[in-house]
Order: sequence, then structure tokens, then C-alpha cells
Amino acid sequence: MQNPEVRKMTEEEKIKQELEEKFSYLKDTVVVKRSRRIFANLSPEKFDEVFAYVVKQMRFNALCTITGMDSGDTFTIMYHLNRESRIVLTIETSVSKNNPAIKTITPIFPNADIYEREIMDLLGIQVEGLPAGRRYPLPDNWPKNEHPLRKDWKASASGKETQNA
Amino acid sequence: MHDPRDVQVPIGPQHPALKEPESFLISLHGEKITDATIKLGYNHRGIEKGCEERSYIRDLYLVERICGICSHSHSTCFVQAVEEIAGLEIPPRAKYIRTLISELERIHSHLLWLGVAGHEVGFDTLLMYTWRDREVVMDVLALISGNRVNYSMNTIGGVRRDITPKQKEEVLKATGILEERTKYYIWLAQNESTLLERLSKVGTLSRDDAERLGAVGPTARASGIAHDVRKDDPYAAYAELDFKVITANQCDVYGRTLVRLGELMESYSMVRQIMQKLPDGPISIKAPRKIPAGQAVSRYEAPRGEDFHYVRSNGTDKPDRVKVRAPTLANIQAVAKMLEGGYLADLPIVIAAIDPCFSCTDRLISLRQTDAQSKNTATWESLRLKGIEWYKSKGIDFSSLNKKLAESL
Amino acid sequence: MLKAIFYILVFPGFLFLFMFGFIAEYVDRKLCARFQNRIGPPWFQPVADFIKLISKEKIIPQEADATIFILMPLLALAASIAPILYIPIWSEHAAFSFDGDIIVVLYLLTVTKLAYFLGGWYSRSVYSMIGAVRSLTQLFAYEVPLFLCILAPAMLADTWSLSGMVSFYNHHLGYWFCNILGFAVALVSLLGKLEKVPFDIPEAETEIVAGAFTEYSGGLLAMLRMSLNIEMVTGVSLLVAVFLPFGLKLHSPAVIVLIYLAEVFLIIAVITLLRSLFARLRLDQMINFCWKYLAPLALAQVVVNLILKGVLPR
Amino acid sequence: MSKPGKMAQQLIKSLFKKPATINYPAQKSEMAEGFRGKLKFKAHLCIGCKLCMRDCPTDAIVIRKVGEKKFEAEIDIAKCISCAQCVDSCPANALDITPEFELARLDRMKLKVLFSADTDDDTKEKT
Repeated sequence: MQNPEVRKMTEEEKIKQELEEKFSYLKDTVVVKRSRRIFANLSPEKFDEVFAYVVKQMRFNALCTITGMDSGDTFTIMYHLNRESRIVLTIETSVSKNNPAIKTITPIFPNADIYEREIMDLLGIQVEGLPAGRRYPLPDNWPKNEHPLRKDWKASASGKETQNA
Repeated sequence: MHDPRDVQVPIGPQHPALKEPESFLISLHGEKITDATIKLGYNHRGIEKGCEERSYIRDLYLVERICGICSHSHSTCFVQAVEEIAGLEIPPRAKYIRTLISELERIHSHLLWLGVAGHEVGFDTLLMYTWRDREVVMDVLALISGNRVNYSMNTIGGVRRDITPKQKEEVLKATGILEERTKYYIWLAQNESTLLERLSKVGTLSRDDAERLGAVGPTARASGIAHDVRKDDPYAAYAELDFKVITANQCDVYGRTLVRLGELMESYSMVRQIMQKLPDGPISIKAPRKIPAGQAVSRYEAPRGEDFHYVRSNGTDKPDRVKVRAPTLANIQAVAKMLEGGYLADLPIVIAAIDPCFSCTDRLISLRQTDAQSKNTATWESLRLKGIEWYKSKGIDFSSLNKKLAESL
Repeated sequence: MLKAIFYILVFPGFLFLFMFGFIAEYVDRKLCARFQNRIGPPWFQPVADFIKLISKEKIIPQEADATIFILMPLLALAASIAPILYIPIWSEHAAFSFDGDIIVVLYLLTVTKLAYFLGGWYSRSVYSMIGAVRSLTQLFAYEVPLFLCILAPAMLADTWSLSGMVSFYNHHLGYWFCNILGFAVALVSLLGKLEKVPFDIPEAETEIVAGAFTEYSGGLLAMLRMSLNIEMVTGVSLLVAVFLPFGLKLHSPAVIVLIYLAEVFLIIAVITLLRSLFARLRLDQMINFCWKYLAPLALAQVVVNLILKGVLPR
Repeated sequence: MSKPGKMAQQLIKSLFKKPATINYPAQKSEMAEGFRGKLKFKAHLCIGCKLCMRDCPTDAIVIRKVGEKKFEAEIDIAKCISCAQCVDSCPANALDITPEFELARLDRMKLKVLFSADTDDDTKEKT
């Protein structure tokens, strides 16, 4: 209040500050890209701790979606959270390509179920703790070990019969 | 839990209640639904993968075809993300034109929804009337953009077509007609008792459940959650427009109807404001073919709710990852909750009430035929031949007639 | 003997009803389209649909009981044609009549519903079975008010034959006004019987595809659709005979038939208007409505008629 | 007060109104000016840069060199999605979009339209 610098701080910067104060290892990994867009990078070990704090203490209580991608050596998983539908915080973490697995967040966000199944199907990352259910979005007879969103997967590769439709 | 006397009814993937392939397995106890399992994924077309393999310009048209109804939503959402990464600030006139198309699209989508809702409860006259009125806005969209559905108005760095004064007049005229009609539909929805009977207290979703299950758009707003990306996270020209976020507290299908009808009225007022404020100037700026490395999250209030795109670029002319989360995927998870304890007769309207768009939801498909399937798979050609043979066995031969027809066309 | 065969096969039986069925379907569809601000089908559409259907392959589901599956459309068609023989059309006397034929007509109209039920039930598909059960459940709701409404005028006329009733009302024209309430209730119940919106629950397209008819195809479906059309004509004719028995005293049968046709088309137009005016009710709402409003009103009509019978001069 | 049959007035009125639908193949519907339908290729303007081929989302257009500064275009209407990106991409304005929308044919081969290098708008249909 007394410091004019602090008063000028936007909500996004306050979030950045709170995160960096609370978790020292987050220094320099939280980026405010523009108003209402914050990106944070996390190592997988620290994920649970920060994620729980952000959701429970910082009111980022809605999940937009989960994005998974193949970034060459590792898989990148991004959790897009928002606060009152306004500020989107993207928490990025990575998973190694050897036996990739993440923990489910369905106990916190029940609607994460379908996004996690999507990551399971399309990237082949195991989601631990996800209850058994029907797969999404690939068909039931889709072969195992075929994960379309991996960069080395090509629709027409390895002699698969493709339908011209 | 599972009662052996319950009947299992498959709704879909092919069923008259669903306009797109999706499957619901319903357990029925008499007419009551005891359990509903949802299976998605029939419409997966590989669009996210496809985007990674195409240039940004080509992606624009691919993304537009994620969904037929909210084509402008997806393309704007995508192009906003790309522009944010490239650091392009589009001209104000382009922003206004984008907003105009997006509001016209909302009008067309909500009118379409009202008709579908009427059809689902067996009120076909309402379907015919709303779809007749929808033609007015479709014509205006065709006039402005050159197409009725896939408007292709967006390009990276602006829009592709300008609005002439004559088009402006047409838009205002159409808005006037539609406003009158919408007032009538609001009156009808509030007074026609057979409609009220079928919509009230059906498919209830409490505010808590809506929040917990991540419902978005009119579905969430009808449960009293006043979230609207246009207000909360303004894009395009929305920050400069004056509009209300319509909510309802009924938490049922009736509430969702009122919210959509109320939004229609807001859209008409917004279209008028856009026409009044439309700034002069260029409609696009030149965009580079190669987009610098970066990432962006883009949100957009599609007619069905929040559309979410995440784009990551790697400095080439192709994106590294495009993630699309369509509003239906967020809402569909609430449907099982809404169906619980309801009647079979309410199933179509409950599903329709979230205004589902399954082709938005799924974006990738199996591109091949597996051998295990081929035994039961009938191809188009084999079915055609079977038909010809069957009619021949009845002594009817159409082949010469077909040949004649083929030549004439 | 020859006359009886003519009655059954040509007029007012098989051939006449077939043509009338097509025309009634056309009028219904065209009017509905015009109500909805559409152009609607051309005049030959019902005939074209019929020819198309009979030229298509008949598919009998593996699980279905083939005999019943094939027989039921025939039974439905027969049961929907038969009542016309007892309904007076061209004079005060129907083709056949006996004391109690009014009950036969009502039950023949119920037999068509039973045929739909059995056909649907033995299709062994979930949609058909749900549709069939709904059809029967609904039957119990509209049947009581419909029967009461049609029996009430009979009580006043003190006869159980349709021809007798018609001639009674022709000789006591003023008595017609007593039955207006019954007419309205019977018209609404008839909507339930004909499974038209808002009572088209048994064949609710968006819920159970086509209800009991889901598995039917080709010629069998054509027969079912025809029996639906003819059921509409006979059902409406019954209403005309009971509630609008005008002009039957005239001497020219042609004029009487013309009046009859005009009345039938008028009621069909009203049915079409009603069916484009409402949303489909749910089964529980429909049953509630029938027992809460229609049945008491029908009962009131019966009571009123019983009292009037004692009071009014004969 | 909610009552059934609130639309009755409109329905009866509709009886006497002109229908909103048209009898399509007999009565043609008009598309707005600037409607994006079939593509048109103006051979004399083409400079053979093939930018249209690069930007076409569906690979529906093929430009071939047939002589000195002479190019022909083959457009596969079955593939074309009428987005008109090629019209935007063309630096020489050699492509144009027409409002013609009745493009269905019973024969797939008839959907391949060849715009020859010599004539401007005369389209020769490939068989």
C-alpha cells in the first residue's frame, strides 16, 4: 500500500509474485505473456504441490482443458486453469518418453476425465488412478501402441491401408 | 445397482434424436433412466494432427471445418492465437467485422437450436418457423461473406472481405425482422403450456454441479453462473460494446431456452452498435508466412460456450501443436448428470439442450479399415451392387435409365 | 350376396377407403405444410410413397416371430377397414347394422392398436418393444373417455346401433346440442387413438425412432401406413356419424355422401391444426391429462345424458 | 397465463400467406452477389507462380506449363471447398470465383474441369 510500485501492480503480476514467494524454485519460470495470460513451467516432482496450492489457495478453480504434446525428447503436458473465467494460468510440466505416466487430477476436477483419456489415447501416456471406462476418442478396435499425436506417427506410414475418403 | 429387469436402450450412433453420430447407452426402468453411459469419438477426423502437417494458411480452412455451425468461432479462436504469437495487431475495422460475423453466427446458431429443441419435443411447427426465420440471417451472412456456413472471413492479420454500405443496410433490415420474431418466440416460450410442460424441471443441473463438471456457455449461465468470455476475457471488439450477460436460475432446459433467447436480443443490439461504431480503415495487415516460435492460449465465446485453442509454433510455417477444446466437450460431461432420474422421453431434449456439436468435440478418425472388421463391413460399392441385383431379381432393371441420367448430368 | 361383396370390396369398403386414405393423408400433409408456411407435397405424394414402399425389400428381423410379424399389418388393415361397414354414410342405414354394432366398431378400432402392439412386441427390438408398450399404456388412458363420449349419445338415443342413433338424431335435431361437450372430448381422445401430436408418444421419432413400426419395411410398412390412414378416416367417420348426423334424411344419396365428405375433411383439418399446434407430451403427462380432464368430462356427459333422457320428451 | 395452442393465430395466418419454401429444381434460388461457387481461371493472366497450388487447403488446383508463358489449370470440383484462398493468393488476378453453385454430377470424372491455356472462359471438360 505504501509503496507506489505495489499499488500499480496488476492482478497478473500479483499472481506471479505470490507464486514466486511461495515456491522459490518457480523464480523466473512464471511468465505473464499478456493481460490475463500466465504461463508457468514446473518439474514433474513439484507438480502436485504447486497444482494443489494454485487450485485450493489461489482460486484457480476451473479447468479449461489439458493439452499434451510430443516435444521431441519428452512429452509436455499443459494444464489450463482459469480464475473466474478471466485469467488463464497454464501450468506446463513434462514427462519422459520411457514409460510415460502422469497422475490423474480427477479427484480435484472430475471433468478432467475426458481430457486425460484423450491424452492416453492420442499420446500413449498412462494416467495413474483414472477409473476404468470407455476410451476416447479412438475407436475400440484401434490397435495398441499406435498414438496418432506422436510426431513419429504418420497416417499413411508402415503399409497401413488408408481409405481415400 | 443394476436391476436385471432394466432394459438397455442404445441411443446412437445412428438415431433420429442425434444429428451427429454419438452413442448413449441408457438403462431404463420402465420409462425412467437409471443409468447413462456416453461414448464419444465417432467424429474424430484427425484435425489436430492435420494442423501440425499443414501451413498456417491451410490450417485456417481446416480449423474452420471443425464444425459447420460455429465455423467462425473456431477460425477466429485459432487466428487470434496465431496473431498473438506473431505479435500482429489487426486493424480496428477488421476487429469489428470479426465481431459482427461472430454475432450473426450466434443469431443463426441460437435460432437453429430453438428449432431443434422444438423438434426434439415433437413441436415441428416451431422447427419450421424458426428455421424459416433463420434463413434471413443466413442470407445476410451469404451476402457479406460469400457463403452460408463456412464464411472464410478470417485471414491471419485481419479479415478478407469488407462491408459495403448496402450490406450494412441489409444487416440492419434483417436485424429488425429477427428482433420482432425473437420477441414472439420469447412470448411463446413463456406462454405455450405444452412447451413449458416439456421444458421445465427437465435435465436439471445445479449451480454446484455445473461448476464442478466445468459446464460452459448457456448451459452454465442457465445454472446461474455469469461467465461469458466476451465479458470476462474480451477479444476482438467486445471490450467496446455494451451488452449484458444473460443468466437464468431455473437450472433446467427452460432456463437454457430463456438464456439463448435473451442472448439473441443482446446480439441484435450488438449488431446495431457495431454498425454504428464501425471504424474506417484497412481490413487487414500483411502477415508473415513463418510464425516465430511461441505459444498462445486463445478463448472465444462460441454460441455453445467457451471455445479454447492452444497453439504452439516453432518458427516454421507449420504449427507445432494445435489443441482445440470445443464447448461441447466441456458440457457433455454434465449430460450424464442431467439425465439421471429423468424420463426416456426427456432424453432428446436434455441432450439437445447443451446444443451439442459432436463434430466440434471429436477431431480425429481411424483412417484405415482393420481386417478384423472387413467381414461385416459393407462398402458403398457392394451395397450399390446388392441393390441393383435385388431389383433385377424382381424384374426391374434400372441400368439403362441410370446411364441416361448420368449422361444428362 | 353380391351386394355384400360390393359393400366390402368397393364401397364403402376396401377400394373406397384406399382412395380416401390417400386423399386424407394428402390433405393432412398439405395442410400441415401450409400451417408451417411450407409448400408441402404434390398431390401424388402419398401414392408415390406407397408404390415406393411396396417395391422395396421386406426385411424380417432374425429375432422376430415371422408369422406374427407378417400377419399383424394385415390384421391392422382389416380391422381398420371393417368399421366403415357399420357407419351410415349415404343414408340413415349403414351397409350392415344390428343392435350393438356401436360396440363392435369401437372394439374393431381397438384391435388395430392391438395389432400394432403385437407386431411391435414380436419385432424383438428395444425401440419396437418400448413403442408397443407405450401404445398399450396410452390405450388405457384415451379409451375410457372415448368410449364414454360415444356411448353417451347412444344412451340418449336409447339404441346400441349406429344406424338407429343416426336416425334418432335426424328426427330430433335439437338433441344434437346436448352432445357438444362429448364431441370435443371425443375429438381430443381421437388424437390419442390416431397417435397424433401431442399424443404421438408411441411413435415419438426423436426418442424411439418409429416405435412399434421401427423394424417394418417394404410392403409391410406400406400396409401399416395405409392402415393408419384408414384408421384416421374410419375414426373420423365414426365421430361424424355420432356427433354430426346432419342431412341424412335427404333423398339423394349423392348429396348425403358429399355432406359426409365435407364433414370428414373438416374434422381432419381440425386434427391437422391441433397436431401442428402442440409439443408432444410425455407419457405420464398424457395419462394425467386423460384421467384428470377428459375422463371426468366424459363421465359428466354420460350423467347429463342420463338425466336428459328422463326429462326430455321422446 | 400459460395455455396450450398459443401459435394458433400464426398458423391460420400462414394458410393465406405465400409459402416460405420454393419448389427447388423447378424454381431456382438466387445466390447473393459475391457468393463463392465454382472457380474460374483466366489463362492469359497466369504467370505460373503456383502460389495457388501451395495455399490450396485441399490440393484441388493444378497449374501446368504447356508452352512458353502458357499455363493450363485443372480444378477438381470434388475437392474444391470454395474458400477462394487461391483468388487471394494469386498475384496476377488470374483466378476468380463465380456464384455458380449447382456443381453436382453423377460421374466423378466430370468434376475435373480443365481450363485450357488458349481460351479464356471456354471450359473443356475432361473425360
